[in-house]
Parts: sequence; structure tokens; C-alpha cells
Amino acid sequence: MADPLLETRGLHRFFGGLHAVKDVSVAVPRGAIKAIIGSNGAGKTTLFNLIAGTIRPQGGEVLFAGRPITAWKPHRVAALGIARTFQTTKLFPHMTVLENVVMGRHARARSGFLAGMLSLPRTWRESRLMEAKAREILDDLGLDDLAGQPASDLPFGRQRLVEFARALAMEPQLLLLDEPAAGLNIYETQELSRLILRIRDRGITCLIVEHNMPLVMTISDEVAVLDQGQKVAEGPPRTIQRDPEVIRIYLGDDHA
Amino acid sequence: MILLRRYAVVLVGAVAVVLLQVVLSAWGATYYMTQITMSAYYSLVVIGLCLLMGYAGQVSLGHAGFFAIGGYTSAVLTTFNLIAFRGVPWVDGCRSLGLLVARQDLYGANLLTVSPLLAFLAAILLTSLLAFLIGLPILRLKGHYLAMATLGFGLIVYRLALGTAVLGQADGISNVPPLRIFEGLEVTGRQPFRVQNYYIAWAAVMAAMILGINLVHSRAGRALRSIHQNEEAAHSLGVNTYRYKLSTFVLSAAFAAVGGALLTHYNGSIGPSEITVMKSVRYLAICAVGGMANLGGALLMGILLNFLSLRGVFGTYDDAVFGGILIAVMLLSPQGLLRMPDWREARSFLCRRSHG
Amino acid sequence: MTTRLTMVIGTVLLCFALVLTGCKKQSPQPTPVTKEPIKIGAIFAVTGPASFLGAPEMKTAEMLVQKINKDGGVVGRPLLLIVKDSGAKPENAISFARQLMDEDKVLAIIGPSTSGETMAIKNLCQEGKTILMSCAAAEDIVNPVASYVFKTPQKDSDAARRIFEVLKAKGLLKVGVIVSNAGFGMAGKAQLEKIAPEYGVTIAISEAYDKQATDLTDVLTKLKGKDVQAVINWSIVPAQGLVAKNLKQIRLDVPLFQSHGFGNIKYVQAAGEAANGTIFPCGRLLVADVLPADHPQKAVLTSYKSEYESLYQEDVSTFGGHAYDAILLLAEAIRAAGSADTDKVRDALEGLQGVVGTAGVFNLSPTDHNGLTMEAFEMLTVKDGKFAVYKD
Amino acid sequence: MHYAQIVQYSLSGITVGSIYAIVAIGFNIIYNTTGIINFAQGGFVVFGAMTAISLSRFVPLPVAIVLAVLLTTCLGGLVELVFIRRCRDASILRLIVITIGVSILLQEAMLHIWDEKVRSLAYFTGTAISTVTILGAHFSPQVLWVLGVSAVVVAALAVFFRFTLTGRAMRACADDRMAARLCGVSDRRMVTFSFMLSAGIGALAGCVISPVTQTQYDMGPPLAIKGFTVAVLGGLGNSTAAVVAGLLLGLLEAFTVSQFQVAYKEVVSILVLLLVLVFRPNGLFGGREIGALRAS
Repeated sequence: MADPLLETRGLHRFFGGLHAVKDVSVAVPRGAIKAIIGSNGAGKTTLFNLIAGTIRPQGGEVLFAGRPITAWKPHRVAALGIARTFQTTKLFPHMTVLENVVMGRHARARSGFLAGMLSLPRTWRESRLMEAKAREILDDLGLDDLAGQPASDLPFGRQRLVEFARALAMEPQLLLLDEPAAGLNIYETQELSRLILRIRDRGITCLIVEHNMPLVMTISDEVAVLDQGQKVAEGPPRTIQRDPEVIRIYLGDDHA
Repeated sequence: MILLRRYAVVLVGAVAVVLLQVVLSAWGATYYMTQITMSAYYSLVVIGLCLLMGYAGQVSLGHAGFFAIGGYTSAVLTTFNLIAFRGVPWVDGCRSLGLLVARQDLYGANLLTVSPLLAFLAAILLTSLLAFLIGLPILRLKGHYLAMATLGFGLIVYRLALGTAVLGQADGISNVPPLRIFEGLEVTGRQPFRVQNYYIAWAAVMAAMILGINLVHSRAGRALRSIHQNEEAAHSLGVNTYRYKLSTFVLSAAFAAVGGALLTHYNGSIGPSEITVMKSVRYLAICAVGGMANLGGALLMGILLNFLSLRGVFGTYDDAVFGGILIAVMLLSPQGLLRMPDWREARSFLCRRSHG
Repeated sequence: MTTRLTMVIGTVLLCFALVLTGCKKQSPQPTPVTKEPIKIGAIFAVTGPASFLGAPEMKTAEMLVQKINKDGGVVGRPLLLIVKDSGAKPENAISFARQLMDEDKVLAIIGPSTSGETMAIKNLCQEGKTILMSCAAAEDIVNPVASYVFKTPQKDSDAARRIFEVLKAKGLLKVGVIVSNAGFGMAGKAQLEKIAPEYGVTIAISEAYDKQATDLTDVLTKLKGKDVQAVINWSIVPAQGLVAKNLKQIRLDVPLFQSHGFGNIKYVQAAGEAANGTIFPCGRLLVADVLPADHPQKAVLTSYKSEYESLYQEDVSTFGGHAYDAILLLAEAIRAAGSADTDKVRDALEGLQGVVGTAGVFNLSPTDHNGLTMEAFEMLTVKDGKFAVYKD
Repeated sequence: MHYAQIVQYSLSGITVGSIYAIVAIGFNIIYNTTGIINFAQGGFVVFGAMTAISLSRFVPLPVAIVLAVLLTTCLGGLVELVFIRRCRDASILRLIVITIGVSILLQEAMLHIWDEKVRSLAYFTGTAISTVTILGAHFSPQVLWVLGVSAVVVAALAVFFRFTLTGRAMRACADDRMAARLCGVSDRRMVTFSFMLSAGIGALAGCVISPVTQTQYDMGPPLAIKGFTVAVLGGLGNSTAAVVAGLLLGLLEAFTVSQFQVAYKEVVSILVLLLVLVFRPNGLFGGREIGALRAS
């Protein structure tokens, strides 16, 4: 696969004695949906945090569009066009839905500290633009009616959607989804899978960490399997489903 | 409408200020303005602190330090006598440029010192610079560790002021000249200038308020609030959290410096008692009583509580009453005495456990 | 929206109403005498770091004013004392001074307790033409002389001279000086360093310790390292007790000299056995009982001592005496001037001669706004937990 | 420097350090169970000493101290019940503000109960002038008492937290309140208890150091600040580390004095603290991960 959008090469990360991520190399092709599966504590979220810059790797490197971004601070990573959602949704509880999504535009706006203090005309224009864009996205996800509500008042499913909206507001090239289906009911999950596909079709590459097998198998173009911090298998869903190693991990040795 | 709503506090404040002046003048009780003016300068610190703690969510137990750096810088520059250096070319040069001014003190001694206006600017710049240098390392700390670091900073400033001869040691610096902004308008405690200074002080406060309000409602302000509500998320959205914290820290320090310098010129002196931990604590506490992320509340409380203690209303029970108010508010109405529309903010700050 | 506006306005107005009433209540009610009273302001550090000065000063001032009023006041008018607690904060002292001058229109201000506060309001009073009777020791309060500013405590320089005299007599010419970093200490340090050469005494080392110090063995060790022949400690803070103790504890067996700030039996008690043998110059208040009956100060001192101690059930200290003298001098001046006109009283003050106070016999003049000489000091020492006159 | 002098400086450093340490221990107990830094700790110390001093006029010294400790323990419990319990799960900042408020109230109360004058408890052994001599350097026997008591307290705490049920329960609360609650531990009672415990230890500290430091109503905050400094220096929550850090700080200050003006003693020590905070944000002995969790 020629020039992957995101690539990790031999990432390492220890926590105390625990080897959370061990020599993991994965590549995410442009415009694809790639899923990373694995049992709890397999190091999936750690891998995400290593990519997003929340924690620094102790070895290996991360490449985005061929350019090394290893151990960049999250805000720089975000500025490159890498958006993420969190396993437990991390909205700004005391901002309205709209404000939350507007926050997503932050990296795409300029006006700084002083300009804000003096409230120069351009800051006004800019914030109007940010807001317009945010509303657009809310409409697109059918959240427009919630715009004015404080995020903390929303039901869980909605919150997740808002987090999506916030991520999309960044107009990212790559979207990192950490267990997007966790805690969603069956209908919400279906809605979600449709949404993810739609996002992909817009040319936004997605990297998903997910437990929900059916979801993964239906939407993803490629799957990588982590176990105890190591990559044990990689390939299209079909082959992964038949991979004895994977089956052993998921169903125990006797099925192998 | 939005604008009206946004600047309501300032408008109301301005009206109240003028009303008060009229009432007091009519009543022939203009002397109350002395303490109101002083309180106004103190509340400049509180406004800055409110931005730092209420919005950016960073604790500071050292803001008296910045207040003092501002005050002391201005005081030293305007009292340090260069008369001995007369004839030294650069001194005369500065003098001809108007950077230095000659005057006589009450006892007829000739003084040649830096011009107050210049000293004032220097004070603000120096304080901002120091705030930047201090903030650079310590704003990486969180919670109690940040509290300790800022506390430590305050202590260091205190010790330096007490130990250094040029800073007057225990006696501080007196005989600080008035700050003449232009002919006929000067920051001084002299009685004839009372009303004038009342308005100068309030002008400064209102300016600070407007800047603060603008900031809060700007992109930067939103970013600050986001840092405060969920730092990790904010960071992942491209908010350079560290940079924003630092900017706010410097800004609040600058506000403190303005207050310190102006008050020093107004009082004609400054002493180490301005740098005690208790002072820093007072600022922080007033901010909390005002409702943390609530500029209006902070301002009102800043004026009120400082005014009361400057009047010595509670006599020897001053600190006791202060502590009482503090606890009462924290326990009974954590979001401050006056609930402003953004009380959710305040509550979010006061009720969310910052751990984990 | 509107509710918010009204609420804010409401709060503001309400608060200020509250404050104003509060302030009205604040100023004490004049004693029921037909003649309109003479207002005297007082700024003392009743609480805070210098409370051991301010508290006795306030108590003394209130006691004395009551006494004067009982005896029919001055020139037929009662005195009205308005006390403010500055907590030893110059900024508060400034605020209070302006208050007393502008709204209470006081004739004079007694205090403040510390030199820092005094220096902060010296010019204020000078410009505001209000008499200031400082209870702080620092020399530069009355030098340069500001025509409206006086001070009652003895001169630091005189205290220093008394100490050096003894040192010279004992042939202890290499001394270590430690002072508290409060105003009193720093002023004393300056004087000691200035005067030492006159007596051929060399100050091997001089250090300032924190006024709230809880242990001084480290700095004393430093002195020990310079093997000094005597230690002079100049402070008013409780740490003086520590000096005595730590000195003995680290076996720095040289005589300890204290300043006139040692004039409080509490410090002796705090230091316990360690205090014995301490030598210090002091007003005669502490040894009033052992003074010869014909001593000019005997009467004043004993009466003040007995009255204070019976009224407040605590040992008298020289600090209270400073407030006593301030009011005494003022009353004398008013009598001499025959009216409470500021300038007349001021002139009268400068003319006062031979007024016997607790600190000594005051002879004021236009050039000397303190009026005490070295005679005001007696060299005292501590014998088994009690003050006694020092004899060598 | 002459070696006897070095020893002398070390001793005075240890004297001061042991005082810092024993105050810091009180901080850690509360911090461990609640994550609160109790700025009123200094108040407890002074209150304990003051009570003991007043009582020692009527009853023998040991009795006075025991009574004082008991009284202060009750005070600690009271403070928790009245002020802290109402705002559980409050932000660090609110807690800081409240405990500061409490310390102000305590101090003012003490000013008006006792007065502004300085007092001091009788030396436990010997008098103000009796000294112990080591290697040609001298110090007061009381220092040994302070050190001894700190050591005993630390040991006792270690045993208490490791081997007693209550101790374990308190540790559980420290690690994870929710879990502790699920295990049937009444975390409320644990919090109250931790306040009583640290108040008691504070009082004990106050009594032991009183002969050395003397006691005045307003010496609480400075003590608290030093205690806090030391607690942070050692790494919040670790009492043994606190003792070590305390002694280190004391020694540092002592030797600073030997080289610089005494006036700048604290400047140096605080600078060192700041450096430590910058380079080891969780204190000298604090583990990074734990510290990170605690701090954020």
C-alpha cells in the first residue's frame, strides 16, 4: 500500500514494569477505515495516546503523511489535522453544544490573546465564521436543535455524537476513534457505523479502537490485532476472522 | 443587546461610581473616597487573579509578590537619588530627554530621580517579564504543587524586600512622589486631588474589566475555559494549553503591577507588609468570595472587603471577620455571594474535584 | 438581565449603606461632658506582628485618657481618643491617618507603633498639619526634623552609646551584632555600626534574623565562629528570649547585651535561667520600685506601673510607656498653649522643658523633637528572673 | 570551617529540621486520606502548645501535654465536622481557601483567648541553659526530644497504617474512596479521624517544640508554610520522606547561614524547593506516576 497517511514504526512504551506497547508498527492507508482490536489492557488506548502525543513513546517513531511527528505535543498533532474522540467522552461540561463544536474550530482560527483582549474587529468576524461552520456541522449530524443546550445535560449517546461533531469541526485528515460504540445501544451503534462510513466517504481516514466485533468487521477495511502490547495479526477483516492466533486470543486455546 | 449584556457589569459599575461620587460630595463625605480609591487599586489584583483562577483554573498564592514588584520598582526608581551623578554624561543626557526629573523633598533636599511615568512603565514591563520567567517553569505544575510554587515565589519576594537595603528593608520605601500623567492630572493622595484620583483609579479598574470581559468572550477566553473544564480534550483540539496558561499568568501579573505601582504613588510609600502571604491569601479569598469565574463579583468583593478593612471597621477583629466571611461563603454559597449568569462556571470550578 | 442589574446596584448601595452606618458606629461616643472634647487619634499595631508593642500602648493610652478626663480633662475639655488597629501595616496606617486627619479632624495622632508605619505617614502629617507623636524608636523619624512630627522613645544612638560605654569599661572590644529584621532592629543596627568606632569597638559581624525566628543557633554559631567577646542583640521581638537561650545552649559563653527593646518581663520569663546576666539599657520603668525615693521619675513610674498592673492584671512594659509619654506631653502642651489650636500646641510642644515621663525627662526644642538624653537610660541586668540595676 | 563548627551548624540544622519535619507529618496524614492540604495545621500546633502551657500551671507537665493533645484532637475532629465535611468532593482550590479561613479563625481566636504575649513550655529535661555536647558542639537536650518524638510518631504511623484495621481503611480511602465505600469503609469517619489524628500530632509537636521555639499566637502560619514546604519537598503523602526532607531543609538553611546573610536564608531554601519542583515535580522521594495522578 503506497504512502500510508499514518504509520507507526516499532513504538515502545513502558509503565513502571509493564510493557504496555511493545514494538508496534501499523500503517493506516489514506481514505481507509482501519480498526485496532484486542482484549482489555492490550495497549490499544496507549497506542492512541502515543500517536496523539498525550504520552511520549520510549522507542520507535510516528509518521504522518511521511513526516515524523514522534512525541509531538497534542496541540501540534491536532494542528496537522489529526482529530480524536475519547473512550469516555470528554466534552466541556459547562459549555453549550455549540460552544463545544466551536472549540473544534480552535486550531483553524488565528486571533490570539491580545487581539481577543482588545476585541479587534477581525476577531469578531472570525468568531462569526467559527460559529457558522459549527452550526453547519451540527445541522449535518442532525444536532442543530441541541445547539443551545449545556453539554452536560445531554444523554450519553448524544454526547458521543457531539464529540464527533467537535472532532469533525477540525476538518481533520485523520480521525482517531477510541471505542466509539462503547455504551451505545444497538440502534445507536448502527447509526454510528453509518456515520463513520459517511465520514470515510468524505475522504477522512479513520483509525478505530473497538471491542464491538460485528461493527469492526462490517465497517473496517483493515484490522490489526494487539495482544499484551504486541501486534499479533494484521489484514482485511475476512482473514483476521479466520486467523487461529486471533481466535485463540478471543475464544481461548481449545477453539484453535 | 449581547453587547449590553456582556458589558452590563461595567456599565452598572460606572453608573454606581458616578452616583457614589455625587452622593458623597453632596454629603460632604468625600473622605470616603480615599479608601475607595485604595480598594480600587487592590481590586485590580483581584480582577487579574479572577482571570487566572476562575477562567484558566490556575491557583496562585503569590500575587502579592507581583503587586509588590510593581510597587517597589516604581518606588525605587522615583526615590533613588541620582543627584550625585550630575555631570555624568548619560545622566545629563537622560535628564535632557526628560527621563530624569529634579525635585525638592519636604525638607529641602534636592533630588534627581527617574520620571514617575517612566518608572510606572518600567514597573509593568519588569513585572510582566518576571511573571513570564517564573511562569515558564511553574505553570507545568498542578494543584497543590502549583500552589506551593506560587507561595514560594511570594515568600522569596518578601524575603528580598526585607533583606535588601535599597528596598528599605523593614521600613519599606516612603517619600514616593506623585505620578503626574499630564499637567493637572496626577496620582497622589493629597486632599485636593481626591475626587480626581477616585476617577483615575476607577478608570484603571474599568479598563481592566473591559479587557478582561473581552478576553473571556474571545477565542482565547473560550480556550481558557476549555482548559479549565477538561485540559486533555482542550489539548487534543489544538489548544496550546501551556501557552494560554502562561499568557494569562503574565496578564494577571501585569494587572497586579499596575495596581501596585499606582497605589504606591497614591500612598507615597510601600512596605513589606504588602508582600506577606496573608495578602496573597486575601486576594485569592476575595476572588473566591466573588465567585471565581465572575469578574463582576470579584470586583465588587474586592472593593467592599478592602474598603472595610482599610476603614478599620472591625477594629482588632479585622482578620477574624475576614476569615469568617470567607468560610461562610465557601460553605453556604460556594459560587460566590452574587450569582451571575455564568454561575455554572463558578460551580464547575468549586464543586468539581480536580483529582484524576 | 434587568433583575441582575437591579441586584448588582442593590448590593452595591446596600453594602455602602451598611459600611457608612458601620463607620458611624465605629467612632466612639464622646463622654458626656458639656465642653466639646479634644479629639486625639491613635494608630497602634494592636494585632499582627508588632502586637507586643501596640497592645500595651493601646491599653495605656485608654487608661491615661480616662484618668485625665476623670480629673476634668485638659483646659476644661475632655480628651476623646480614637484608636485604630493598623496591624503594623503601613498601608493601613496611611489610610487611618488620612481618616483621622480628614474626617475626625484630630488635633494629633499618637503612634504608630513601628518605624515603618511612622515613616509612611510622616510626610502625610507634615503636609496635613497634624501633630504626630510617634511611639517608634527609629532616629530618622525626627531627623530631618519635620515640624509636626515628634517621638517619645529614647534615641537608639543613646542606647548604643550606653552599651558601648559598658563594653569599653569591660574591655570587650570585638563584638557580634544580631538584630531582628523589623524596623526597630534595622534602625539599631545602623546606629551601632555608626557609633562603634567612637568607642574603639569593632563589630566583627552583624546579622539580621527574621522577626518570627524560632531558632537562632545557626546565626549564633556564625558569631561563635568569629569568636566575638560579646553579643549585642537589638530587637523588640520575642526572639530575644531565644537569643539568650541559644547562646547558652551552644556554649557561646560571652556576655549578652540587649537593646532597650528588652523591656518586657515576659521575655525574661520566656528565656528562663538563660536570661540571667543579660545587660541592657532601658528606661527606669522596669526598676521603678528599686529607684531611690528622691529620683525625679519615681512618682510617675510607680503610679503608672501600679495603675496599669492593677487595671489590666499584666506586667507593665516600656512600650506602653511610650504611649503614656506621648499623651502626657500632648496634654502638657495643650495646657501650656491654653487651647487646642494645632499650631499653638505644636509651638508649646517645642517649648516643653523638664516634663517627667516614663522614658525619662523630656526637654523638647525646635531642633530636638525627642527631648531625651542618655540620662534617660539606666543600664539594667537580669538577676534570677528579675530586672535589676546593673553595677560593675 | 573548623570541624566543630560544621558539627554545630549541622546540629542547629537538625534542630530546625526536626521542627519542620514534625509539622509536615500532620499535613501528610490528612493529605493521604483526603487529598486536602490543611493550612490550619499550624493552628493546631500552636493551640496544642498554648493549652499545654496554660494547663501546666495547674497540673504536672506530662499530664498537661496529654490533656492538650486530647483537647486539640477534639478540636481537629470539630473542624472537620463543621467545615470540611460540608464540602467533600470540592476542588483543591476551595479546600485551600476553606482551610486557610479556618487557620485565620483559629489564630484570631487564640489571640483573644490568650493574648499577644510570647510563652514557652518548661524544658522536658534540664533547663534553658543545660546542653548536650557532641564532638565539641553543643545543643539543647530538647532537640533530642523533638527528634525522638518525630521518630516515634513516624514509626507509630507506619505501624498504624500497615497493621491496624482503621489504618488500612484510611489507606483504602486514600487510594480510592469509591472502592473503599463499596468495601463498607465509612470514608466519612475516616476523614474525621484523620483530622483528629493530625491535630493530635500537631498538638504534640507544638508541645515538644515550644521550649525551643517559644509560642506566640501568630506563629501558626509560618510553621504551616514550612511544614507544607517540607511535605511537598519530600513528596506529598509520605511521612518518612517528610522527615528526611525536613532535616535536609534544616541543614540546607543552617549551612546557607554559614555562607550568606541570614536575611536570605529562606530565599535560598525556597529557591531549592522550586528547583526540586521543576525537575522532580513530585518531590524528592515521590514516584513519578503516583505523583502525576495525585497532582492532576
